[in-house]
Amino acid sequence: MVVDRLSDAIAELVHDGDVVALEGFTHLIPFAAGHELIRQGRRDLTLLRMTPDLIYDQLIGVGAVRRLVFSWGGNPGVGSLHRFRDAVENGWPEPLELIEHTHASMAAAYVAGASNLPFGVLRPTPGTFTASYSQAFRSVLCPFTGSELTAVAAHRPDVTVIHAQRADRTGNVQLWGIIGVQKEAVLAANRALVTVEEIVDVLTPVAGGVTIPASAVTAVCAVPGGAHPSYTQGYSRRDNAFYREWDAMSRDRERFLEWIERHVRGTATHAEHLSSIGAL
Amino acid sequence: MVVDRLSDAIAELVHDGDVVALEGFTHLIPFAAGHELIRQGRRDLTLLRMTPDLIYDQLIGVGAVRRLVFSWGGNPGVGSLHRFRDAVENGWPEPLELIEHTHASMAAAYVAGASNLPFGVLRPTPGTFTASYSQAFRSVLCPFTGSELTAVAAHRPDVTVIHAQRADRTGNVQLWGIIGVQKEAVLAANRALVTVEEIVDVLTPVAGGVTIPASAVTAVCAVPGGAHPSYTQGYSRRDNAFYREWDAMSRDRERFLEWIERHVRGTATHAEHLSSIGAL
Amino acid sequence: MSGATPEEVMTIAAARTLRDGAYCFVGVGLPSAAANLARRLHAPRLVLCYESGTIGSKPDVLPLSIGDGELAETADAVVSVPEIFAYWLQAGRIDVGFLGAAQIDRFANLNSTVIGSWTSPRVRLPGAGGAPDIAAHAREVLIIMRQRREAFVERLDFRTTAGFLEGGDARPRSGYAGAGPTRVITDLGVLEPDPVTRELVQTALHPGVPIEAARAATGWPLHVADPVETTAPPTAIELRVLRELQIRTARAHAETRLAQ
Amino acid sequence: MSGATPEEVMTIAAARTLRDGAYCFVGVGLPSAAANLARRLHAPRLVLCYESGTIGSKPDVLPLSIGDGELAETADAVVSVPEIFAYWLQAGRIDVGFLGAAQIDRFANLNSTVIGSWTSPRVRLPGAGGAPDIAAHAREVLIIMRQRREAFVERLDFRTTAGFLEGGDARPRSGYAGAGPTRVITDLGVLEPDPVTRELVQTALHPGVPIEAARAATGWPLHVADPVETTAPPTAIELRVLRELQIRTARAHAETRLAQ
Repeated sequence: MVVDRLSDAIAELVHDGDVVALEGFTHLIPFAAGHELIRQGRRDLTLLRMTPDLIYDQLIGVGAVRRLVFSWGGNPGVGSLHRFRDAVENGWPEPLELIEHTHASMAAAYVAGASNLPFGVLRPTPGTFTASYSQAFRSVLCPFTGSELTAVAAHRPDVTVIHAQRADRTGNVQLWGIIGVQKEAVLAANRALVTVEEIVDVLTPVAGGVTIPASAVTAVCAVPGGAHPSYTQGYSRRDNAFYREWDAMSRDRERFLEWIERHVRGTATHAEHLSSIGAL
Repeated sequence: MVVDRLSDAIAELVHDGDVVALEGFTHLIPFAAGHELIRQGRRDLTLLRMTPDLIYDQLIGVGAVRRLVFSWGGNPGVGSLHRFRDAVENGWPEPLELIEHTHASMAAAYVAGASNLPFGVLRPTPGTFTASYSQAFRSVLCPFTGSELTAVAAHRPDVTVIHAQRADRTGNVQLWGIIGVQKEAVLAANRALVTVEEIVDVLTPVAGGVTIPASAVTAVCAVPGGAHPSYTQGYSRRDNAFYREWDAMSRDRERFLEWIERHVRGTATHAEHLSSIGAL
Repeated sequence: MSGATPEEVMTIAAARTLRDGAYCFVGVGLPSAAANLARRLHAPRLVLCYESGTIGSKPDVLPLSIGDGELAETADAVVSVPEIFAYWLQAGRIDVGFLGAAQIDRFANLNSTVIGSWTSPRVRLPGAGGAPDIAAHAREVLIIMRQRREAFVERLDFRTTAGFLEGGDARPRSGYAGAGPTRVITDLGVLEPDPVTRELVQTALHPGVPIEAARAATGWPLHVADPVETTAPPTAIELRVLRELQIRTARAHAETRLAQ
Repeated sequence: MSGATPEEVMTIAAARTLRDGAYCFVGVGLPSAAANLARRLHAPRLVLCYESGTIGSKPDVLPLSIGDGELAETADAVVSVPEIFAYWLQAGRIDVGFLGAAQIDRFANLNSTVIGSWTSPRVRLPGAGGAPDIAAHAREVLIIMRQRREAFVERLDFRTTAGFLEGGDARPRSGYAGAGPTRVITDLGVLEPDPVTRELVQTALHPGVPIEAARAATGWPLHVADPVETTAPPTAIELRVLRELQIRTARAHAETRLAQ
């Protein structure tokens, strides 16, 4: 279903206390939707993501997140996520509970969720943290060979949010380029919100394209530039400067909060946000 | 690696007694490679396939097959596979051992094999043959929820053979249209042979296309029309008439053997075969 | 409607049961004909999913097989076979699974594997295909079969696919998520499961079919609803659209060439 | 070669270890720089695989992240993240896994999770990423890290990723398929595991680096090969190609815009 306003879609689909996956792998990160979560003051969220980056740093920094389920949290090519570190190291603004995965186990957990299975199976990595961390990893025996494998509990988010290139008016979604784990994250979720660069009459086939049929998508919303400072292949380039500047901006709590007040809470829409940070 | 002659590739890669998957889902069925197995007199094969059709009927009818692992064996839209039935019902020319799957369990078994896991997991179908058929299906408990799932042993064929649209000179393979389970069947195998319509300098991207990188492919061989009477999207149409005529041709043992003698054993190459049946 | 064959009546009755917008997992043959007919009548937005991985296929003619090229070319999405079974069917995203079979019992369990014993079969059938998984995971299951004594049997030779198992609450107790068969459409009429016992009851007969014909074509003592309904006869439009579809199909698949 | 920085020497030494035609699973940063350098020197057919699902990427500049668009646009194939990990890495199709880390111990086990304790960390690091899986399943593992006392530690604060575990045959006994780390390339030289004990031994030093510097930069009593080799100095071509790559990279990523 096509929804006109992102704020309506977030209000309808994401509730305090939900388990939410805003997925994206450098490409197609749903920043606009994350900002709207901040504007609407969502709290107590459990966030899932393979590669939490700046938008998760922002959500953590405003205290919206109770628990993070993840495999790698950093500012790619730049360094640390300072709000994430401040929450984990100093409990500011609130303690952050962590569930650690590896990339392979996160992917397998989404695949299991998308397949309506309670667990996924991996070859084990004995002698590492995965071997004694029963919250995320448990042992399972192959009933044919007797060999020991690692099971990972399925991810079943209440809501998955992704950004994609485009959708048609019935809600079929099309993405291409680096596709990451987004399809699995959408199919694993109870509800799915997709922001897109544009809504078109007909989705012409694209090489490397993935179509997510409308029935798997609860709401589609046109948010041009909705991945900024991440990028949307065929529509926008990655704003590498923003990622670098975030490092300085996010080191200091006050400066971070001022940035959020001015550029997120102080803007009503993503277009206003982009304009306020000079990205339009 | 590009190999000039299909006969060389088959001689090198497929041995008596091997477990062989010639996969294809109506589309892209590797008939030429199957015929070459008959010409070279391979015996004692274990054949895997979700949807065994005419080429498996032929291989069974010449006595090349000891065991068939499958989920649906028929002449699509026409009726029975008479050679398959004759082998199962009357043991002619030899008894045929069957391992029965469902489509979902065959697919999961290939995925497990491609993932280097000893088993795949499915939601159970209690009260059906799958519940008491431990050769293919066993029970496994979710270590998180305690719920009972069905495990299926991974397929790890010695050789997988598929037909695809094209390859480049380094052996990267590209297919599109209905892609079936071919990528998984290739990745699950120890060796893989791919016949293609043509070998090109550069594989230009195609919407809906799947690329199988060269390292997963042992040998690539150009065999134009190598899927006939199946089809190759973008290159040839399905020869529906052949499928219908096969019904009559294969009912009678003598007539079947004459057809094999004349059109398969009596031809040295696939091009000769196509010409002999009037398909060129 | 005059002159409709029993097969046409069956196909039209089956088509009518499909609601617009539903995701329908269809096998080739009778289910595919009925689903494609529905798409041309009251259910233009019916989403046809085939085992070959096509979602939202809109073929102009009936496919000969589940892997016909037109199914891919007209689809909203084409996915791999592992994906259609894991991410779509098993995930519970299919509203209606549409099946045929060689044998059915009173609890709508199905056999498509073998006539006679599995170890020494009288007739070897094609096998399970996707039927056990479709019947398990689709929200509901429609079955379309010709009603014959050798097909509607007291006891299946092989239980390929679960209907209501031993009846009553056996199916939900076994952990099946989908509701199971809601309707069996035959060339004589319609059978539906009793809400409590889950035994199939003949709830409708096609126009002109006497109840004795249905009883004679059923291998167990058939329960009949009282009153038993009469299927609305095919309308002129239904019949015309079905026949046009079949003529187009025959023409498209007719290219003939001697292979011998 | 004159004027090569230790970092340049390290990157060039790492690049040299990659054989042409290998499938190399690379993380961003030092591994990616070395692998892309190798591709421009002796290994034009090196197949670079990134965690984002790109196979055979041929970027013109170094990616800032594993998901840069150029990695997809220049790839032989782009697959989903579940697929790159299950069908490629776990399936044993990767020849060389190329890793960095914050801490390494004498058996080449790695920590990229936390400095201090996990429950009350002094420095929270990014976490495992794909490292445990890469180290488990790649046929061999190369590690590239700056050699410092706080990084080459007596005892890891957290064992994110397995090298040779407790040494000796502990790794194969645990069922790992891949051979494990074969080489640790640092800014001071190269360490390799002893064939029996699997403890890392300093087998080479870069030109001009005294063995005392390596000992001082290592938090355990360092074994040194006798004789210890000296890395061949960077050639003029190696250095020129690396610097051109870095200049091109800096220029490509330089578009700057004030966000505040």
